[in-house]
Amino acid sequence: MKALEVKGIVKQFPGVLANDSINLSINKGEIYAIVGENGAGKSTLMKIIYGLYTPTSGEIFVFDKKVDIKTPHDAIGLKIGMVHQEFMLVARFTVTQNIVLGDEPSKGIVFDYKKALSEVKELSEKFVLKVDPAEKVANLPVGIQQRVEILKILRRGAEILIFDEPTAVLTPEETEDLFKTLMKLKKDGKTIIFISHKLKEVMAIADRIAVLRRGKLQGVVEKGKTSEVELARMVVGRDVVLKIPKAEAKVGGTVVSVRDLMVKSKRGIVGLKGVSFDVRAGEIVGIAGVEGNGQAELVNALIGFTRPVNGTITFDGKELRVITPFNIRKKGMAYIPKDRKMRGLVLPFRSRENIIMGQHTLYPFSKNGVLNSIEIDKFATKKLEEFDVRPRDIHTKARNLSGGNQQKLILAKEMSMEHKFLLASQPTRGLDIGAMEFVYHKLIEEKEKGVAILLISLELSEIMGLSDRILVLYNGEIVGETTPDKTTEEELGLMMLGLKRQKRVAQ
Amino acid sequence: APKTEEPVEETIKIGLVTDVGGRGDRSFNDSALRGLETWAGKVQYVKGGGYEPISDAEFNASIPGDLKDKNIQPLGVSAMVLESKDKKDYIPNIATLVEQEECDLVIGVGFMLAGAIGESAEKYPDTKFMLIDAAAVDADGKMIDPPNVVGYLFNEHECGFLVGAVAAYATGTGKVGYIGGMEIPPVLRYEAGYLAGLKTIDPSIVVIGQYTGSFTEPALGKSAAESQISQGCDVLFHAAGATGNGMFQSICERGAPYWGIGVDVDMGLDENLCPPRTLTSSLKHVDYATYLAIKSVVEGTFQSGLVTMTLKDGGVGYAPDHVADALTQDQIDKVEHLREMIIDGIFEVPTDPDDVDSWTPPTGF
Amino acid sequence: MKDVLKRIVFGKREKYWWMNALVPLISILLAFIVGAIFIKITGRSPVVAYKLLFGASGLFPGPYWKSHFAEMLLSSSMYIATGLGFAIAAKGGLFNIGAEGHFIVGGIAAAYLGYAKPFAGLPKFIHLPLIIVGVMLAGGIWGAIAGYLKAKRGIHEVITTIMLNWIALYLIEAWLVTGPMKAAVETGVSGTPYISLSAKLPKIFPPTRLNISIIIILAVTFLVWYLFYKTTFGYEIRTMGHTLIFGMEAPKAAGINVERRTIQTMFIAGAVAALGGAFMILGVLFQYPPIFEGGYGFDGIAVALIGQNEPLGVILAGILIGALRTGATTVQLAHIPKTFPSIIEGFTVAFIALQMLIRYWIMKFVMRKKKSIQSEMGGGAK
Amino acid sequence: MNSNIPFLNASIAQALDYTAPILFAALGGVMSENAGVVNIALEGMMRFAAFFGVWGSFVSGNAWVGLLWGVGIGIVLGALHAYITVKWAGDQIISGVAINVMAMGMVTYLLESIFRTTGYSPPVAYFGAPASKIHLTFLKGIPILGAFAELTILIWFALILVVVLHFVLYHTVLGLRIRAVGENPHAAETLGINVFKIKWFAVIAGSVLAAFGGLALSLGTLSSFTNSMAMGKGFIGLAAMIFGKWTPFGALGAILIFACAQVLQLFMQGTATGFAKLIPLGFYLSLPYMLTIGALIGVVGKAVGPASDGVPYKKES
Ligand SMILES: Nc1ncnc2c1ncn2[C@@H]1O[C@H](COP(=O)(O)OP(=O)(O)OP(=O)(O)O)[C@@H](O)[C@H]1O
Ligand SMILES: Nc1ncnc2c1ncn2[C@@H]1O[C@H](COP(=O)(O)OP(=O)(O)OP(=O)(O)O)[C@@H](O)[C@H]1O
Ligand SMILES: [Mg+2]
Ligand SMILES: [Mg+2]
Repeated sequence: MKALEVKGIVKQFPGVLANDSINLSINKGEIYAIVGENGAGKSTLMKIIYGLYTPTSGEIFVFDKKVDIKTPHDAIGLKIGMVHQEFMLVARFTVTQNIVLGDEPSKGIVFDYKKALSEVKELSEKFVLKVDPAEKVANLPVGIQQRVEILKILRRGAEILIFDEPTAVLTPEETEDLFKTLMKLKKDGKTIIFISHKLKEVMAIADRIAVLRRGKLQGVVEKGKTSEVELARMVVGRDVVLKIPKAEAKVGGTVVSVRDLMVKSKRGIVGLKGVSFDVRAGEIVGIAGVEGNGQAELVNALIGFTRPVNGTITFDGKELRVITPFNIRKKGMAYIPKDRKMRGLVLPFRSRENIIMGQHTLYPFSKNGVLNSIEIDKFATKKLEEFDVRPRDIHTKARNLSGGNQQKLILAKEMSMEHKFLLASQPTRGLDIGAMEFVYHKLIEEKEKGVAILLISLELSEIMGLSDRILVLYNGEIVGETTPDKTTEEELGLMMLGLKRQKRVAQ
Repeated sequence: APKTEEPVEETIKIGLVTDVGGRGDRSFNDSALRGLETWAGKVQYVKGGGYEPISDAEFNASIPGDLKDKNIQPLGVSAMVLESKDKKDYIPNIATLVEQEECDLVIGVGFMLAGAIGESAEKYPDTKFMLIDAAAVDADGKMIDPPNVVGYLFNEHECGFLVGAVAAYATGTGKVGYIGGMEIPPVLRYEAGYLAGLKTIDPSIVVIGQYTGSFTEPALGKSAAESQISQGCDVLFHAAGATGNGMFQSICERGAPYWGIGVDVDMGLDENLCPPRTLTSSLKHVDYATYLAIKSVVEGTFQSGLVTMTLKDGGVGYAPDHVADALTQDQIDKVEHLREMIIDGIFEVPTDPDDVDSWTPPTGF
Repeated sequence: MKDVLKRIVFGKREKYWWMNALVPLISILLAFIVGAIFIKITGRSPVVAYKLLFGASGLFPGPYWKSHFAEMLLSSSMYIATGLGFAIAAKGGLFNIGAEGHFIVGGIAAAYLGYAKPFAGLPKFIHLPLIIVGVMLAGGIWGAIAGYLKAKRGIHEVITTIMLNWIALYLIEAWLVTGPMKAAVETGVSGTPYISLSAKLPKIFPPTRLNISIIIILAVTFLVWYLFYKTTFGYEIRTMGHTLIFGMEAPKAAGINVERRTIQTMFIAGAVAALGGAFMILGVLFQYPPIFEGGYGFDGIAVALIGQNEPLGVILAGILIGALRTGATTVQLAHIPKTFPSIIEGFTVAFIALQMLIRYWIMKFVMRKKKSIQSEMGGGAK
Repeated sequence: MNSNIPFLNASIAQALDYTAPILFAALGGVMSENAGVVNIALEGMMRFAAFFGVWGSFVSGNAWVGLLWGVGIGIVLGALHAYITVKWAGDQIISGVAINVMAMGMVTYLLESIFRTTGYSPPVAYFGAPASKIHLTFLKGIPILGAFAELTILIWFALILVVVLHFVLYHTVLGLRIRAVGENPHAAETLGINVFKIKWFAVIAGSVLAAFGGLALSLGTLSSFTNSMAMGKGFIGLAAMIFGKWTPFGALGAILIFACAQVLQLFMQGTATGFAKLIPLGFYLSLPYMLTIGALIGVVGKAVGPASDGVPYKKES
């Protein structure tokens, strides 16, 4: 039986043909992956299926019946559920409130919160997705937030589950948990549509894989009859070297030196408990660790969002007493934030305006406080080309870029800014494989130019492949320091979970 | 302009510019409008616009008791009233009345128009102007006396004094209230007179006085009145325009033994306020002054300069309302005696509340 | 030439750039139509009303045109000032309800500097600029208080600007004007003393009282436009404008000093709105009267919104509202209440708010094909 | 000190009197903004309702009919605001300003057309008349509680509404959905909640509450409409709502601070002697406003509203 079929789906945005006559046919009980480069139209197609977008033309069949999905309400009625690329959660609500929202247990008009709590507890046990039903969502790590999302749709009896880049924000462990869940759901007979840029994951979990390129369906392959390399070629249209180029570090002087840094988290507890390390010119220092172990606090202290409780940060040999984003950037720091919407871009701004943010006060973009639009346009045109931001139009508003292209715009902005130190927090989040390769090259290039790089990533392969030294952050402390050739992903994984400690190498 | 009215050849046309308070304030502006529309024009304003004539009975009823002997008769003029939305509107409004409507006399209601009338008078020497509550000033703020402007001032402190005396006799608790709008000259004169009147009768009377900061918010007036009553005041006087309506509401809700004292017009006649508990009103006959000015134009006896309306000429006074119910005949006689003393110039009432402390009242009351 | 104009006026690259101009025009037109219906329903003649209103608005030639025109521009300069006060803050993501307060603070500062001794003796070419600077400083500081409380204490600017309006009102009218700044009793003037000759704005269109206020405000508007779109400072304010209300931190992360810019934005907003009050004192009233309720600050919000918070738009909207208000008192000749123009103003703003609908209509008209409208509009109706 | 009890009680009663209209407005804001729609038209809605209430009462001679008229205009204005901001995703501030400006013009226009005055309507039947008040005689004379012995029904209604609204927002299904829509309408929508319906409801309900604020002014405390009646009260309600962090009880607390300061101000002014007499009037009058800012600086701190408050919700296309 076909769980879902789409026929001739076309979606036209102003100036962009996001979906161009797409036909897909998905069997009941299979895990169906969709891959494709950034801006290929994956999210758009999913939003059409879920009733968030109206297609310009095309038909949808669910369980062999032609359907007209106008709103998510219709989709839910057809037992379609979706876990969105950006989570659809009410941050101030509890887990329970989020899960039962829209279908609440009640006594008359009164919301029966007790019953809801127990329902959620039951549900979470049934599907082996552990959550604390009474916790506020805002306080949860993304992995758990995703569980909430999944529980939400399962509670509504979804048979077709759509996951839009579910692993982009997950740690490897969380990804593994998710896969266990997906396999279990598959066993229960549910149909799963899975979007990812990580071809290894796709190969691990999918039954069939559809490839989208520039809005068109490139082809559908069975997992058994393809390989990562071939998939990669289908996605980007050329061969991709999946291996990260290795370059020897020509280490220079210390650029950033952190001593005994103690930082409070947003919730007021000490999230970073006295951390010391150096980053030297021409090296990449990787920070490995499960999210929520102090990365956010470290970043916030380094860019001056949070004032440390204790400890010092020395930049270029000078101790900085008060750090503000302004003065630290002036000293030569670039920062790739992990949350592009909150910290990376001004969404209603056009690409040309976004790309100079942070260096707008510098020549040639401005002189004596007066902006030079000709220079800005020239620069933006060049950078969009270099970083392959699509569409290439410098007047596109950031809001209308696909997730991956927004990320590329941020990279273009930050990496073209003059800097001695690059703080990169998950720089490849949401990037397609071609773009990822490009970013790796860029980082190596920077390092060779003598930039000191601090790389924070959940992606162990990224950390292992790029770093010259690796620091493991656990529970607000550095529990180990190592180099990629002296360790394995498994060992790192143990350290990240606090199960193994290692003496720091003297510097 | 639309030719909805009859030709204006023979009739004398009077223009009036209100201050921002506007029509319907139950006091100052309405008083001026009564002088123009009701008395001089013998018409009433109809909703939706325009005028309709009124009957003789209505005309007679509109004349308060203390003016019955002033021989107020319709003057057959036509009226044109422009309200102002903003202080900037005064001069253009006057210009419209002079240039477009060709009014013979233009009346500015309120001291706010002193500058506008002053400037316009110089610009339109052939038109006559009347200004209420102020002397005309020029663009440099200097008082001027152009030959085509008459200004009417009122001795509010004199009538304030008499209602103060009445209040002092009427209070049973020895505490009285005063509610002011804003600390502007006429209001301060009322306050000074009131305090002096109280002091004259009984220096030990406690006055709880409050300014609400507004002439247009009855809710604040009510709130001030409630506050004063709960502190033991039983006679309340206000000089706060429409804000004082709230005071009367408070009085009305409580009934006896509380008394309210009205301001500017005889509020004891205003069905919309609280006739049964209006002790008296300190009268300031803007209506009569307006009427007099119009009459002088109609009769060709217009004289420029400043006219001060006093107790002596009936321009200010106090209304009988319920005075006879609250005061003994002896007390009424004493108030009347004080009135005559002021008219005769035997003593002077202070015009500034700050001077009352050092002012020596006449004795024997 | 057309391209340059397009670029300046509409921001180039909009496919339907003319929409941005058409929508306000249609809004105004619709407002006049609805206003006419309202007048008709309440038993009056719309023809007479509009004849009087426009006849005295100063927009069209006719008898007394000169003085109406002058009065219109006098009003407009004040509306533009307060409108800009709102628009500047809005550009920075701040919701400034404080223009009313800035207006009166500007007024009292102008009055004081206009009459007080050390200044009053100065020659005009020193005295007047000095007053303007002083006024902008006073208004700016009053605005910056709200900016400071927002930036450093996180207190919502809506609360502070509302409260500061009242505080300004009472401190000025129930203290300064009736106390330390009261004119001497002998002069017979209530309110503050009159300003000296050297403080009066020079007239430019005799015999009317039109003065250079309109020129000043046009120059200021140009500077504001330049600031917004041509300078790094304006750029930073605009980054804030798109992020501040949503709690986004991109400008801050990019090294923009959001706190300082917030204070500065409110300073500028206050300074410009205060000019309106100064125009009133220096060009119309020549003193600060005991009661000075104008409502210019609140109307400024409407002006800014009709002008879509863009400098050029604010000028045009300011002229429109100025014209409506100038014609307003004259409609009373036909016994139509003077507040009638406010009704039109209200409807205009309402239709501006309904611009999605108007755009939809226009697109429907232009394309005559419903299917593609939604994708062209990129959202909205479904 | 027994003699002070009547004064104390009267002062509290007065503060409550002062509280009611602003409280209604603030609750209207709480209702609407929890669903993500900013309503700065509270002021204009109060003004409209204050007038229509008086009109209805004038025509019928019955305050309850006036109440109905006021509620009616509240519904109409709420529907207008919702039509603009919810149906057509119009800017909520612009729509609110439009209603405020219209209230300035239209109400005065109607006032003149109906009552032949531009400033003040004649008195009409109202809820504050001694006979119409709710008499709880047994409370009389008891300190503090005595203040509740003679309140108008509208004050009681306002106070009860605080509890009701709290219950609705935090303990009912509808409330959960309203808050979800205000926090993250996209999330709500993906769960099949009809975001538009909820917003329509919340905006209209909020407008009706604001209308009650106007009614409390014209038919509660006073018995007539005056042109400057709502002047600023709606905006103070807006400020109180933010001060109270968008919650019913928070708003009540904020307004009580303000109302008590107002009563205190009048009292201090009236009884000022010695040094206090030298303090200029302006300082007394601005005291409540300064205290509000002071309270925010000192105690309350940063207020964060519903996450999507003010953001027009557009269905993607
Ligand atoms: N609301 C919109 N308006 C205009 N263009 C849009 C809109 N949403 C998406 N697009 C464009 O449609 C195209 C497809 O976007 P979509 O988000 O589906 O890509 P995607 O395959 O999910 O990419 P990514 O891997 O980066 O998430 C992109 O070119 C994007 O710029
Ligand atoms: N006993 C209960 N019965 C029904 N619902 C409840 C109950 N307790 C809590 N809730 C639900 O939990 C939610 C939040 O609870 P509550 O109102 O106590 O505020 P809270 O989450 O503690 O937030 P805060 O303390 O930050 O204001 C509400 O939406 C309410 O519906
Ligand atoms: Mg996507
Ligand atoms: Mg993506």
